Amino acid sequence: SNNVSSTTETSTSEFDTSEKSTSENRNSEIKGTLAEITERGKIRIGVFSDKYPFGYVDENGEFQGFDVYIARRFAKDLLGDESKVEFVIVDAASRVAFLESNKVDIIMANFTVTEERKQKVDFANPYMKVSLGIVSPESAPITSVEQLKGKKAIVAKGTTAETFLTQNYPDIEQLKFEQYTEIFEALKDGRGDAIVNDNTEVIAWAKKNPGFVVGVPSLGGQDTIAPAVKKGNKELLDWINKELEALGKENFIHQAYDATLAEIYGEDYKEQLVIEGGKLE
Amino acid sequence: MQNLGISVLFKGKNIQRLLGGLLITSKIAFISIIIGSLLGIIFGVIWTSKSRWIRSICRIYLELFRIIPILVWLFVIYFGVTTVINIDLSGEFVSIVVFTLWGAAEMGDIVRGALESLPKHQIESGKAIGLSFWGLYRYILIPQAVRRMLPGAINLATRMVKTTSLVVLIGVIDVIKVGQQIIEHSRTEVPTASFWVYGFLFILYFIICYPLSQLSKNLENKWNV
Amino acid sequence: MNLNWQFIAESLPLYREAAWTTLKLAFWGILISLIIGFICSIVLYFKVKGLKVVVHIYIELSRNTPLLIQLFFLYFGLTKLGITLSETACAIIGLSFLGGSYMAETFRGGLEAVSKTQIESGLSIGLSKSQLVRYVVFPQAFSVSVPSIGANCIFLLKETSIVGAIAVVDLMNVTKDLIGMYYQTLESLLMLVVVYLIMILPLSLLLTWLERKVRYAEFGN
Amino acid sequence: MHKETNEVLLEIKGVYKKYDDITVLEDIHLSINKGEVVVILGPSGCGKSTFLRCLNGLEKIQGGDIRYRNKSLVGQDVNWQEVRQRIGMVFQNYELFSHMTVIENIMLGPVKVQKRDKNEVMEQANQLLSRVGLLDRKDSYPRQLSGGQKQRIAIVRALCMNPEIMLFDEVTASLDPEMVREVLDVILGLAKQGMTMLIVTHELSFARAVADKIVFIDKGRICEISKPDEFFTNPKTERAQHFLNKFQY
Amino acid sequence: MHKETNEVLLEIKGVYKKYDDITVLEDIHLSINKGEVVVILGPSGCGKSTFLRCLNGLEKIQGGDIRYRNKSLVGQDVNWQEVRQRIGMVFQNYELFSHMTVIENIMLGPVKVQKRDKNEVMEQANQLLSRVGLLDRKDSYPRQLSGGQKQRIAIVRALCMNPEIMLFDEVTASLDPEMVREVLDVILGLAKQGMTMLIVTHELSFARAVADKIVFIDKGRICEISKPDEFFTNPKTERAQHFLNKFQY
Ligand SMILES: Nc1ncnc2c1ncn2[C@@H]1O[C@H](COP(=O)(O)OP(=O)(O)OP(=O)(O)O)[C@@H](O)[C@H]1O
Ligand SMILES: Nc1ncnc2c1ncn2[C@@H]1O[C@H](COP(=O)(O)OP(=O)(O)OP(=O)(O)O)[C@@H](O)[C@H]1O
Ligand SMILES: [Mg+2]
Ligand SMILES: [Mg+2]
Repeated sequence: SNNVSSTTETSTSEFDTSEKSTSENRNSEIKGTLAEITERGKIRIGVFSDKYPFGYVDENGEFQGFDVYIARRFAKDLLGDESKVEFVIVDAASRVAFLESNKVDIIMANFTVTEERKQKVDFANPYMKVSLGIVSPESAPITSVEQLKGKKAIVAKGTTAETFLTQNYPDIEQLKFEQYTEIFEALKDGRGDAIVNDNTEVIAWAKKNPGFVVGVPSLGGQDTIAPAVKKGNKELLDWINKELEALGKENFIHQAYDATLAEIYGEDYKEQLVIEGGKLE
Repeated sequence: MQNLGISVLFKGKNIQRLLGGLLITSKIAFISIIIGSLLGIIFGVIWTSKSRWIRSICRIYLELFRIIPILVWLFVIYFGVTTVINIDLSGEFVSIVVFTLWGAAEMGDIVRGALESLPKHQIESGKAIGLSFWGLYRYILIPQAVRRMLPGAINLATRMVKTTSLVVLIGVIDVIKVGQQIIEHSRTEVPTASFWVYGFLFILYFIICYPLSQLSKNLENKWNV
Repeated sequence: MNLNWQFIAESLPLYREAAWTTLKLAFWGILISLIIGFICSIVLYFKVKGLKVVVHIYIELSRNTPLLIQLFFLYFGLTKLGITLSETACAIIGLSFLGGSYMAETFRGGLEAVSKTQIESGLSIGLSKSQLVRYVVFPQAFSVSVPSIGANCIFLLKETSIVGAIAVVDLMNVTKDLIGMYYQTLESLLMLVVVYLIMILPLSLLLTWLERKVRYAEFGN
Repeated sequence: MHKETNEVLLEIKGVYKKYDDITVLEDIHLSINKGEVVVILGPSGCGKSTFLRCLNGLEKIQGGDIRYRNKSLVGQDVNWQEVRQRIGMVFQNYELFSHMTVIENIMLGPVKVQKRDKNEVMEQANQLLSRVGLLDRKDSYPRQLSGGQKQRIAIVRALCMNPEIMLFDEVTASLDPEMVREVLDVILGLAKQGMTMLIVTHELSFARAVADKIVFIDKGRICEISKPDEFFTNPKTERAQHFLNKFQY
Repeated sequence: MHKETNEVLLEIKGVYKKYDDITVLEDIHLSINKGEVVVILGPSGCGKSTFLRCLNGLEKIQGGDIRYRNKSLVGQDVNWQEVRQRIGMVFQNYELFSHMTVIENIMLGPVKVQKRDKNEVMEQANQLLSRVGLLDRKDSYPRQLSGGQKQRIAIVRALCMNPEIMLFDEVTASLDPEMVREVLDVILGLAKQGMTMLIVTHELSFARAVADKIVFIDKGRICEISKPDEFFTNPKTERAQHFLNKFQY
């Protein structure tokens, strides 16, 4: 077991972004800077590849979705061409590691801002709001989160819903799946009593699936989703914030909504979701 | 509805994408199997050393890969080691490295077992015709060991092929991930996509692994007796 | 080392529970695998007509496809046919389905390793077929297969890490979860490795011991 | 050798044995009296082992009849398990059960097959073991014994079933010369006590010493049945002559 | 046997061999002339095999000296690879390389070790093979051969390196009696051609026929070195007498 711990020991500084390790690693620190990105001619952005409609790959193998749409614009404004972005697929569990190890410059993978995460990465200003919703079968509707106590809630791993329930309702049993398809499948199969997920998602799904109702359309506080950069990469962070501000002037995030989400969620949710200019009203 | 389901496979470049994912899966698996086997042979030979020290070190190396999940190795090497020594390696490369090291460890064990099971007098009669240490291994021991270790080696190979699905964690898109992307993308339109995609994947894996296990059976029969 | 000890202490109960789940799955998975493997190897060894083909198909399917997909079919697929099994049940069945074929091959190898002369000498002292199998063939086959049975057990124990895909909270699942929620990557991975170590090391030692114990059949006579 | 009687124990009448198309035994006639020691000689591959195996039901015959105490051993309804308790057999390769100790090996048959009392069997086993000089190896595993020791145990195992006839198939063929002596001495001892035996061996001087009757087989046929002295000094057939020459330099 | 000369090829002077604490060979003195055939006899475990293995460098010795053509074979700087090309050895277990055909087995040493021309070696191999009557089995694999055939090939393999001395360690011990003859005939042939040989065997009549000199070893010591006729009719030591008795019934 000596060997085991020593292997992981070597990588301590990488997983643990204390000030000490960042100052030690000046060399690698440079990597995410604007100058470095410009020199490279490509910006690397971490996105999901299977979270339709936020970050996914379409049938032609192209990255698409809300996050991707905005990311492309970042590339265009920074490097002059929206093709100058390299998308790196990330996983809920590896989002921070990708940033910390300089494998990507920005993470835009539906990354909800939380206190824990703030200690690991620097979030820019948000571009989207989320709140949670609960969908359940009409025959046994769940109309408040308290009703779920002693029952099974279906969630998707790495989502805000999971964190929310774990922290606020530890006595609700969770059934956690990797993929969205699976949570819906599981609810249909009666594997749990309700799905807790982003409300946009559950509302859109309930619309298409008769027999299910959104008993709780909005749950808990409102969370925001924002781009994240490696801790200490202030230069890039400032650039993103300025960029978001500039984009706000042309209502770009609304455009992004129209282009990617409207089809699924409809017009109704636009204002509930979009944050323009990086500022909550 | 079912017709609609299977159509998912043929939409856009989906088939190509799946096959592309399969190519990556196979590439990682086969490169690692080949290099891992070669390293494994060297490792196995070293392992047959009489020195207690060398034997213990070899054992520890194997146990490291037996006990620590491959996922952890991928994580540690991709995110940890490459940043410590400050080189940027692609996820695919790291996957190949980890799978190769794993393959070498397990293969080394198989080779050791095969070498140790060889009758002692094969070594002696090799020596008796004046073969050098290396000649002995090259002409006599390794060729014979290879025959004995084949079933185990192919078993390992199919396990490696099947384990490649872990590499998505470090950003490599293997065939299962492509499948999941397709399923998720079509989830609103084609809720049965998962059945068809996973069914297709099931067949793809079978097509890769089955010939391997048949090959091992045939060679086993051929070299037996 | 800069470990977040508080985090480790807080997630310890989660790991304890997950380790228990993993062990439970592995235990049942291995046990049922042994039974399936045993039955299949007998069918193959005695070349039972009809069943032989079934067993062959089962073995090839199970060995040559990933457990992940097998689990999806069990979990989501069977439900469509009206059979709903719990997560744990699916996980155990999946593991047994996979493990059964590995064990079958192992046992078959052991049975085939029992030499013809041993069988003939059993016959020549008047043993009946069933006595022969019980007193001579099985004990020898078992002792020959023990090392590979051991390897299979460790393989199955580690293979439980896949069952997170159908929402079973095993060790790997908890680890990925914690990383995804709190990003205490180092701590989580470390705990994962330590728990696996605690589980596999004794198992490995136990198997080495067992191997030595049943080595009586080594070198034939 | 000594107590030969006129009671016929085993009678072989025109036995044929084929493997697929190849005839391995052809029209074999032989009768063995109680107490008689018959040694079978013949070149390699002539069918000696096959002949013994037929007598013990390990091979089916394709023609002729084998009668043990005037009951036929041919056909579907032969209870071979019972016959094998009466006709013991020891093979060339020390075929002790490798996962059992010496005493377990010996007791398996009497206790499990013959359902005899454990203590009684144990006593007999001890007696037999001490007769072959191996009482102290009772709890050893086969792998801890030399080849000669293993063969002596195999003989004890067969004897402990109280058989009426013993078949020995080249029991010394894979032994070192000194161990050969150990084993043959045991068989000589059995002969002195009047055990009926059929022995296949290549030890000509032993054959000469132990046999009441020598049967020479070549190419699946019995060529010659003679008294030992006659056979070795003055073989009737040319084939036997040729065979004996091979052992002279 | 025939062409014995006075040229000493191999000289063994006071050799000691120990395994850990157990002394297996003690103060062995022996010299072998070119063309001489020496047969080593002795009970099982007396150290015969060990002795041959020491001559071939398969075992290290703990004392004394072995000189081949007056060059010492003791110490760190002996090039055993070279020595082994001059001193061929054949073992009890047919140790052909099981993954190679007969001809590949034979050619491996000459071509890979001695770097000789393939065609030339092939020619010699064919010649040797036809001498032992196995030219037609050239492309067979060992598993397709009988024990006797395998041993003859093993002898050819050793001969094809053109050794000056051949060591034979119970090469017929695991063979059927008829195959014994095949193999011993080949060795007899070599003796007639004047090959220098050291032979361990249990075939006493063969030993008597082939040997120029019999060396009797017991408990790791040489007890007696005699001419064969002398040894068999009138052994000097009691131990040898006892040993010879074991082969009489
Ligand atoms: N299972 C088998 N199938 C086909 N042929 C066989 C089989 N067993 C033996 N034979 C053939 O039958 C013949 C007689 O074999 P058997 O073993 O009885 O000879 P043997 O006299 O005992 O020879 P040895 O002295 O070598 O033991 C041989 O030609 C052999 O090749
Ligand atoms: N590797 C070894 N380690 C320890 N003792 C050994 C080893 N090899 C042989 N011996 C012992 O050395 C002694 C001589 O063995 P050796 O094989 O030379 O006898 P042998 O005369 O060839 O007997 P046999 O006729 O049975 O072949 C034996 O007592 C044996 O137990
Ligand atoms: Mg035979
Ligand atoms: Mg020896």
